[in-house]
Amino acid sequence: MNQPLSFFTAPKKEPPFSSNELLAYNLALALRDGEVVLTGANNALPVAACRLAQLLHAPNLSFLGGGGGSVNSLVEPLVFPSCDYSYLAAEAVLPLPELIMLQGRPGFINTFFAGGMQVDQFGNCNLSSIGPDWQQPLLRGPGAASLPFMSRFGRTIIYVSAHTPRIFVPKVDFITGPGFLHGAVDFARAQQVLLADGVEY
Amino acid sequence: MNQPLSFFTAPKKEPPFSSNELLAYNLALALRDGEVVLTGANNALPVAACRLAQLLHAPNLSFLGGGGGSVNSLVEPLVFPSCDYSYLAAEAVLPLPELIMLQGRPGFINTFFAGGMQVDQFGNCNLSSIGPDWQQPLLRGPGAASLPFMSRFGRTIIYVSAHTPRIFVPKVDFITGPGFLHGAVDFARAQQVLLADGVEY
Amino acid sequence: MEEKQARTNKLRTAEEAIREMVPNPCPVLAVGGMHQQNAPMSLVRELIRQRVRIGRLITSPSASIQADLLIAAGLVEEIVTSYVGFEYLGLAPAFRRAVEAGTLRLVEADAPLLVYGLQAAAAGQPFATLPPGLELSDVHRAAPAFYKWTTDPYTGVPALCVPPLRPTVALIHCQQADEFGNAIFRGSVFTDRLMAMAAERTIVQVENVVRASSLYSMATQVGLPAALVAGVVEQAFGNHPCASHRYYNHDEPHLKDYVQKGGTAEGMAAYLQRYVYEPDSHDEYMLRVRTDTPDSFTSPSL
Amino acid sequence: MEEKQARTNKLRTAEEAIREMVPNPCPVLAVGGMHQQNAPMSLVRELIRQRVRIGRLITSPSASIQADLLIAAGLVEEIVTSYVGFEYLGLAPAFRRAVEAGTLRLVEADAPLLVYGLQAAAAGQPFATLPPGLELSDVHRAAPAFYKWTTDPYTGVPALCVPPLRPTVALIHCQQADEFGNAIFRGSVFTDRLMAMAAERTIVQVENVVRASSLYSMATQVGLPAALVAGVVEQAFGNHPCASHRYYNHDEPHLKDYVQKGGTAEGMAAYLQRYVYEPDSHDEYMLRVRTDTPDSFTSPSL
Repeated sequence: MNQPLSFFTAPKKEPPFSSNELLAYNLALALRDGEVVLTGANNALPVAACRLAQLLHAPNLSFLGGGGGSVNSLVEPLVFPSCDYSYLAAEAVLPLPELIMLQGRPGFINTFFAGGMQVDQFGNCNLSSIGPDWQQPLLRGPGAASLPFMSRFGRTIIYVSAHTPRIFVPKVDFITGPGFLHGAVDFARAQQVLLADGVEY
Repeated sequence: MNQPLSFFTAPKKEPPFSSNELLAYNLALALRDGEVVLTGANNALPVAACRLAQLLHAPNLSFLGGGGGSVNSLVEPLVFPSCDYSYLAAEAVLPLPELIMLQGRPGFINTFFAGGMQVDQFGNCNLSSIGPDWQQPLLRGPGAASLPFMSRFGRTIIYVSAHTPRIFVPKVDFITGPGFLHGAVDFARAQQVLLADGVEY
Repeated sequence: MEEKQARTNKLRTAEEAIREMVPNPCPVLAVGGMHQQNAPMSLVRELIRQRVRIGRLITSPSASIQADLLIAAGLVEEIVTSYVGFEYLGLAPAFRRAVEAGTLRLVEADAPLLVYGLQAAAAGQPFATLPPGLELSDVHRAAPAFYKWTTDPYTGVPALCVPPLRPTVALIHCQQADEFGNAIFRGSVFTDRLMAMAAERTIVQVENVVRASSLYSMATQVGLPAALVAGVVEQAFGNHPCASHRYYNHDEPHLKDYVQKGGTAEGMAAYLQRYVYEPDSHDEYMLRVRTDTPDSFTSPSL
Repeated sequence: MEEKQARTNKLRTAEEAIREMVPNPCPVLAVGGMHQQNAPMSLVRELIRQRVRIGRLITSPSASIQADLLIAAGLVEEIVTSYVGFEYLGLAPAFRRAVEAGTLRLVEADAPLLVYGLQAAAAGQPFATLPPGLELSDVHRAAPAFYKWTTDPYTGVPALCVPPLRPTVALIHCQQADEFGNAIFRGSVFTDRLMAMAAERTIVQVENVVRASSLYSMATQVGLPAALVAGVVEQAFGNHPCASHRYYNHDEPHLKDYVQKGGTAEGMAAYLQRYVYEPDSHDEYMLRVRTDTPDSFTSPSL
């Protein structure tokens, strides 16, 4: 209080949370009670968000935790591999073929978390191939997994940690996960894109 | 030895086996090592035959024991309900949807046990409807269950305990389980019809 | 942001579950259980007491009294089934009588129509195909609105198809569940899990409720997550006269009696009266069972 | 009547199983495991040592090193996959290099193509359909020989289809099996059971062999019956550097190393030399692992 606050002179103080914690918190705020949430691969942050939402305001939220098939896992501590055995400390475990079957079930998956090597202005995601010709990719990505089901989910929350023009492109080279395609007119279903810093558009 | 044998005077002596045991033995003789056998409903005798065959000459025979999904059940004592819990004392248990899926798997089911309200000279079985018009049945049977898969099984062993002209008809009123249809020419796959008394044709 | 609240408790009595969760008439109802096993009979009897009319009844590949009793009560307009009967105990009296009299519309099905139809509904697939050979049976010819042909785009040859079967409500049984609807199967799953995945809404009848916290060490045995279950009805011995895997066997004398006396319309009316309409509780029902067929209802041998 | 004989013992070493049961070239090979979990790496390394050429490699919806290493060894002509990568550890070095160089034919797939394709093969179905909406992705446009259109016979609208995927051989891992091939999954099943049901022949790599008699009280947990399994290979820690659910975690430092050093052709060749071609036994392999990345390979937390 005695010392004036200044960028240069303020004592080096850690914020009481990490940026990942802040991101998880913001993702949690976007989740609603009663939803069924699919967290996909690379899902540590979405899983943290789902658990937080359950504890805060969404006790009836259910989340599917990766290809291992867990539902409402207690996984503790959080681990990076989405199919880790520790996820099976859960309320239920579905075999993967059924998990994929239920991704097509009308109205079942309310919210999905996605990302991509490229994300465009209409929320399309590319995890397949960078370059003008997918048959001769400049950069080959890992592949589609379940991303094409984005068209059937209630909404998709896209979160991207690295905010670079290489990722945020006007138009993806390959639509792995369909967003609004070439504009909202193309795609009547409501979707939501939430950036890592919490800005929604 | 002193007394002459006669139908009327012979001492009333039980044969050392029941007719069901004789039937099970004859069914067992028809089974081969390494086969996968589907026993269906009403399967106590086929199950006894499979177990006997395993102990006699077919140690690699596998049998699927009814809708409960058991494989190579030890069920002891034999019970009449094909889906009884006691069947689950087994080597493996498949969920029913997968059991039905595997009935279509090329070459998987080698031998199936069938019967019917009507069985005709070409091995067609009717469990659906008796009468000239299936829409106005004189006698409505229980239904098809898995009988239409007969066309995909290696062979079907038809066993019928009651040998009456009502059951053995020239032509079934409704083909629930396809045998050779209207003659062997119609149906190239080898099938086998084994009567309750062991006569094969 | 919504207010903090407790997680929804889905426990209901049979009466509440049927009244709150099953529309009347119910366009498409699926009822679980296979042969004499795992039929949710408390829910079935409650459907009859509340006189819920069923536009289409979908069964497992082999149903018995859970379908026959609904037909006996005159509640079923159409049935999609591959088998209604009592296996070694005889034919299904009400089903047989209604089909022969033309008062029940029967969609003749085989097991794969039911399984692949339910799978297609669960998966959002427009239709499913059948393996070649099944067309040699007459079954598909008897239900041409269900079995249809299209062209295999890989070979150009015709392929026989079945449509999605999407129940409005599925009534199934499993052995245990927690109060949120996580459901545990302690024996065969039959098509019961599949019905729940296909249906818009599922009510699960269980032998007993378990603590949610007990599930975390056995999650691979939890067959249905809460998100697929709308209501949980706890009713010990509620499957009677059918079995509950691991809990009790079917009541063979009672079922024999049903098959025999149900052979006449009067006998069936008397059965419905004594075992469905008159008992004002499950305890009263079980008392009548114990009185009428004593010692007939036992635990399994395993 | 055949002579009485003992039941066939299906236990093999990895070397025997690959030599006796996998044709070379192998027209269609499926390899199990998902992300870093449950990949049958001992069998994969043995395939490479025996230089088994693979016409088409089919993966689970998300493969990692079990596919990448086969590609690195130059054995794969075509791959049908929806994902080859290392999730939070980075891209798959050999897969990426081969596709970018045009030396590997990639059939771009999504997860339902793999799952419904394998299901159709297991069921003998001519093809399967996809839920409407998936056609909005570019994936099907990139693999028009696999994704084809037909007409929904119920509505008349076009439906997107996938063909059956029938592996000649499936290589999968599960935790336990008996000597006859009854196989027990002690964690997630992923698409491994499904691959075995779809394949003409399946080899199962396990952590340990159990007595057949121990299965009778836990048959609902036996995921594959002996009739679907041709060979059983017992190899403790055989999944390394991937995990075996309930037995051990993946080896993160080792995988990181693979992703990084495999980024060059020379680095990959050195990896293959050190971890596949040189070790003349699994023990020798594990000794190198323990030396190169000590303390990196641990048991799971649950």
